[in-house]
Amino acid sequence: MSKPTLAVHKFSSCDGCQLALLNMGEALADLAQHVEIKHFVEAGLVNEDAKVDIALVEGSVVTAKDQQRIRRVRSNSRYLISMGACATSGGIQALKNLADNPADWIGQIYPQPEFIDSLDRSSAIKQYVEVDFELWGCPVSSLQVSEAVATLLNGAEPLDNQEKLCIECKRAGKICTLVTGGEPCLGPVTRAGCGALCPAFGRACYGCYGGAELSNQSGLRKRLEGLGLPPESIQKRMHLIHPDPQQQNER
Amino acid sequence: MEDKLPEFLFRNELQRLLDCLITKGFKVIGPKVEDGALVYSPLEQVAELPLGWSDQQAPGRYRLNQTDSVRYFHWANGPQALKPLLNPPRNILWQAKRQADGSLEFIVPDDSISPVAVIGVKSCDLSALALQDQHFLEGEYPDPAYQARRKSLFLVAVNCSTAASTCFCASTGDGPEASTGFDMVMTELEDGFILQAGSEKGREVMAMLPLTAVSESMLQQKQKQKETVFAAQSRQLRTIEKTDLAEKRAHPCWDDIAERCLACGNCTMVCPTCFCHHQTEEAQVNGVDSQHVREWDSCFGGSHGQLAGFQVRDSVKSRYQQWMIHKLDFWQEQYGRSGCTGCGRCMTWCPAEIDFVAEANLIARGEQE
Amino acid sequence: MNDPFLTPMPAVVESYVSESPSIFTLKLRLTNAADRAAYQFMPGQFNMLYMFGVGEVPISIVSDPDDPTLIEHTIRIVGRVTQAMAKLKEGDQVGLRGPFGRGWPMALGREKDLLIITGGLGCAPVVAAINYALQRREHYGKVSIVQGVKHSDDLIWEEQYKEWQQLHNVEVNLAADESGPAWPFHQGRITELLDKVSVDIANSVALICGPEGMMDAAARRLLSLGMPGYSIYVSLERNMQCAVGHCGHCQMGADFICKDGPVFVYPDVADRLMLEGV
Amino acid sequence: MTERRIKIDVPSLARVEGEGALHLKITEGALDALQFKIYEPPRFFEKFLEGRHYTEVPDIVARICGICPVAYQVSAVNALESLFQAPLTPWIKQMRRLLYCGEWIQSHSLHIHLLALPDYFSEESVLGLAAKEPEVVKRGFAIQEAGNRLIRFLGGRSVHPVGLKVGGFHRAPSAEEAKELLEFLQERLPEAVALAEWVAGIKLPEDEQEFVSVALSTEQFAIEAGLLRNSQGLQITEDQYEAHFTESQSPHSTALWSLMDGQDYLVGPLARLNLNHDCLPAFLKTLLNRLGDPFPSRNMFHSMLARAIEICVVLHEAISILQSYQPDTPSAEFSVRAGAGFGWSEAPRGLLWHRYTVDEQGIITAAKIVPPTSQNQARIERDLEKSLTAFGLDKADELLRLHSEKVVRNYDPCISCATHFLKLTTER
Ligand SMILES: Cc1cc2nc3c(=O)[nH]c(=O)nc-3n(C[C@H](O)[C@H](O)[C@H](O)COP(=O)(O)OP(=O)(O)OC[C@H]3O[C@@H](n4cnc5c(N)ncnc54)[C@H](O)[C@@H]3O)c2cc1C
Ligand code: SF4
Ligand code: SF4
Ligand code: SF4
Repeated sequence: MSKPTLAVHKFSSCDGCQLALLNMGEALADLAQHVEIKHFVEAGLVNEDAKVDIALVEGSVVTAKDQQRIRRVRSNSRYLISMGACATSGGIQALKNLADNPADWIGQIYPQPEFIDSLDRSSAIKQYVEVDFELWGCPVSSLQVSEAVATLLNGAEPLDNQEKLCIECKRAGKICTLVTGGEPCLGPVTRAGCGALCPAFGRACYGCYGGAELSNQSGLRKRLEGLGLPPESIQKRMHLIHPDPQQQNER
Repeated sequence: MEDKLPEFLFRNELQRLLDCLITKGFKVIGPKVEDGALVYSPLEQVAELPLGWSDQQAPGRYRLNQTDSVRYFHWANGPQALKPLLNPPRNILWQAKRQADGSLEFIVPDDSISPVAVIGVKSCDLSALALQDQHFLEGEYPDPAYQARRKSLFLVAVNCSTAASTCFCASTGDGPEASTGFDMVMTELEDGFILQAGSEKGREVMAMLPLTAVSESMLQQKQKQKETVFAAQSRQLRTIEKTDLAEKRAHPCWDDIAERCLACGNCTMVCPTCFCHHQTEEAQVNGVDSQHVREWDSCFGGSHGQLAGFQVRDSVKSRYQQWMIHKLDFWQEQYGRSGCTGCGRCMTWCPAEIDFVAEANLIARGEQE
Repeated sequence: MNDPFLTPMPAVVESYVSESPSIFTLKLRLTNAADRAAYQFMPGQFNMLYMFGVGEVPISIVSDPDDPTLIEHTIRIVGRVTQAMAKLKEGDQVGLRGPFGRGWPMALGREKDLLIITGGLGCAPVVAAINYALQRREHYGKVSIVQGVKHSDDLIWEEQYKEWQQLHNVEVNLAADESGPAWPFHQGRITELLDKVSVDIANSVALICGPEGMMDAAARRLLSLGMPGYSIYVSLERNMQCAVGHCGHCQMGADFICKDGPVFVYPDVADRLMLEGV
Repeated sequence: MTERRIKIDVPSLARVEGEGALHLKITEGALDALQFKIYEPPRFFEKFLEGRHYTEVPDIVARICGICPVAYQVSAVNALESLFQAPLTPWIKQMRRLLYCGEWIQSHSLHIHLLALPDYFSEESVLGLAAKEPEVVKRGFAIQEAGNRLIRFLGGRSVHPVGLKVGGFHRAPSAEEAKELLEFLQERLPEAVALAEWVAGIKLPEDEQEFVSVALSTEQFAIEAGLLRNSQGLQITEDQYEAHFTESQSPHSTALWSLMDGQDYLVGPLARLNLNHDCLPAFLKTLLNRLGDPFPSRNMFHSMLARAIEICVVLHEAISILQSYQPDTPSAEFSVRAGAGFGWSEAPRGLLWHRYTVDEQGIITAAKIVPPTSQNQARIERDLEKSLTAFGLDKADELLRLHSEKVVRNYDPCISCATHFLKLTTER
């Protein structure tokens, strides 16, 4: 039987989610034993139009060319997984979606804006094509990626864990920064998955894993206001890594 | 009535107790200050104990402060009781191996359990432990891993000498003095500790310590301390009878809570009697190895009530109702008593400052604080 | 030796039958002889079936308890684990823990008529009861099967109903809230259908399985038709992870569905069937 | 020479970080057009930073680049801390250096094994290399993991770590954590030395060129701080950077070109070794002597050896820091003041300079970031021109293509870094 095939496609991003694969160490070699990696430019494998079973897509759509390319990726892939904040919600660069005049930015910046191909918005992959599964996180971890791939290889869809960071934080035995230090922790509305890193470092979660299921954002806002935070800064905090509310994971 | 008189251990001899437990092969776990809270953590020296530390607690707020007290145990409690020691937040139930011919093999990891002695266990947490025992051990399918950990546990309780504003064990009947469920109990006085054995093992340990007689005035101090803690408990959970809460699902108070509650599950994670856990599969990419893992879960999470095509509890309100009505009402039918032992953790560690006791009193009894 | 209730036993797929595009039946045999010898079950009990690398799900046993070496499960594809199971082939292995729970009151139903009411997309647990009774025709009176669906197009496994209908002293009645043009059965609610079905209310035991609202409505209708509460049984479902009463997911009110159920006598659970969020 | 017109396009450069391309046109045996294209779209980071509180800066700038987030975080806090005059303790300074060591190890090892080495074994990727040289690849993964673990020690995760803040760190790891890490690093040091020896044995193209090296320097091997020096004797501080370095836009690139006093220049491992060779620890000087020390070198292909040597430098350094590690107060108190702050550090790929202006409330009003890849971009094109000509423009297309890629990889260009938004202050 031939091995299942995999491609890693990159759109606008920092490359950090691809590192979830490149930092896997021997597990990467292990993975390559079980799937044939057809396209992964950063790892040296170039075959952009290969038909594959699983496509991992990093990055957001920000140019007209990207719009074409993501459609090609979709039609070439049986199962498409968007990986990381950029791909799932537009990422930090979607901060420009909130600007009044994103179109002007290029003009303000580059002396010859005509050379720059850039749309006004940074869009999640799901804005253009159907996505079969989303891996949230900025960045995603090696474990998330390998578990998703392993589950697919076993014939099932990956498990969509939408529980809140607080649960993970408590399981890890971390001390709540909000309760002990009045820190503006976003744990109660943020998806688990990082391992409660920020609380482990004594700092408040800043929401890099995106929204959790049944989040009471207004409840948390009120609570943070009660701690003395101005509403604008709460708003900014909630919209840092996944800034575009339309592309957040509202279910 | 005890058949043996309490005996006294001078403060400067406390290390002898630790040494004695260590010699007997126990890993000693006790209260330590870590990351701004009192946590039960491995220790070997008395110097690691929280000398002079005391806690201030209120719904949504926990602060430690250092006082010049000479006491080690002058605090109410920290974020976790004994639960993580017996019912760990995560453990592997089995490993599955798929052989080349497709056959499956299931291996139960044999995590060698070393005997653990915990010092500084509070009365409310002993009650909670009894409830966890009932849940995990007394049914038709005792949990073998829990059982193994439980068997090797040695408990040194300490009677409370102070109460946090969130403590209400007096009203649930679970404190402030430990009456059962320990191997030894200590009452900390300025000069040292009145010790009392609660089991044969406890007596053996006590026999190894340089104890002196307990004076009448010491006993009076002990009594006074207990009364002070009793009086200091400003919160009281009113008596809630079976169905008192279950029949009040229409009470407007639930909606008010639901606006504030973040459905974050912290209350259930810190509650020493909450037992919910989920089981998930963690597969390796090699197609050969996979493991089935058990982790704490919460009725505030979406997957708790999820069925194919149907979410049993799809609102914050229904999840809060599940938590409170189960804890205070259905527990009575399930375990013969309420699931609350008055430790107050669900209030302190609630990031939304929800006052569990006040809300329960209000809903069940219409009592405004 | 692993505890068969806490750790899966390996089981091999003896046969795989596709019943409909979304339903399939697995016959499983425990691979280990000692496991096989020790295994016994009752109709309405269930197993936890484990798919390698994917997870575990509770599934009722539909085969005959007289042959506990061949354990049959009829499974509907709804999500991750059941999708993966649908890809099994003969000779593949799965894990199996069980049996668990309290099944149907088959002894109580002896010498009586059985009224089997199911709703929604079809409900596997009642299949166990139907099979059991049909295998022991002489012990049971008339078997009336009443199935209700929202829309006639939702009826899956139509062939099976037709087969049952052919059998002696078996009556099959179907109802659809809404129906397409070619629907030969009742159009309307299942409760209306209950008025029409000829049952000897005093001498029947009702076994109901389906969405909670439908079970509640059907049970109430039976009560109003004069059936005593103690003759009405319902099979409940909640998320289930451990099946041994530890994990807490299947609690409904004060009951743990996995060990106190899944089958309950209606009056014991009537108060909570229609409550939201219980 | 026969007459020939060829056009080589490498539509997407493999084994570089981010998306770039190469475009060459040779007409009648002469290079007619040569473009190292960076077409990855801009991400406008400097614009996002405006209006944000200074405490958010480390988390934001980390996202410019997933491969060298620590470099961004450290350059940023250097700029802000110098403005606020935060009294950093020796512990904090040492931990900054330790964290940075982790990033160098991780990034250099990744570059050597996953990006550069396959070129020398005619392999497409590390996966192919793993079949030929399994032990080398295994050792490479282990060294890379040492870097990851070091970053995790102080930052929780190796990509976008969360431990660092303006004024220090959020938390001091425990002595036990340090001990566990130390053991792992100690096992890696001999492997890193073996790697350097092995890399020194790889046959490299001879390709001597004139260029100016630019790097920070201090008494120690400069990593997280220092004065800027170049091989022509320039010596400046952070705030003088803009007087000498200017950026401009070219049509084929979303990154900006940087020139130093009007000329192209080199930053990165080779530039650092060329300038800071004397600061190497004794054991490495001995090692290099034994290997026929090529530094200072004018052959860009010595970059890979420079990386391997730098791995040894920082691994050795990290071990010595950890040997005496004790937790301490993780951050310093300071007060916010308005003004402009300048900061830089040596990212794995070379100099990374930041400037922020901040108001009284600590809100960023303007930001400018010059990453190493824009600094090297002019040099890369100049290099390609020279080395392809030296290589022989009459060679087959495929060979020319492979050689150009190999040349470009010497710089380990990081295109994600290069394409954050750059605000222009100068006109072309
Ligand atoms: C006692 C009992 C007997 C059952 N008997 C049968 C039967 O004979 N045939 C049949 O087809 N179905 C039966 N079911 C239903 C079956 O268990 C679910 O359809 C199955 O768990 C769905 O799993 P999945 O992985 O395919 O779906 P998922 O992808 O997991 O999701 C489908 C939904 O089912 C929920 N779910 C997941 N795991 C469980 C679980 N272990 N228990 C309950 N819910 C879960 C999920 O939360 C989700 O909402 C029975 C359920 C119970 C409780
Ligand atoms: S620190 Fe944050 S994530 Fe952890 S429990 Fe507190 S609020 Fe939740
Ligand atoms: S319900 Fe609250 S107070 Fe009661 S035992 Fe649980 S955590 Fe403690
Ligand atoms: S009551 Fe408090 S701790 Fe519990 S889920 Fe609600 S907000 Fe979280």
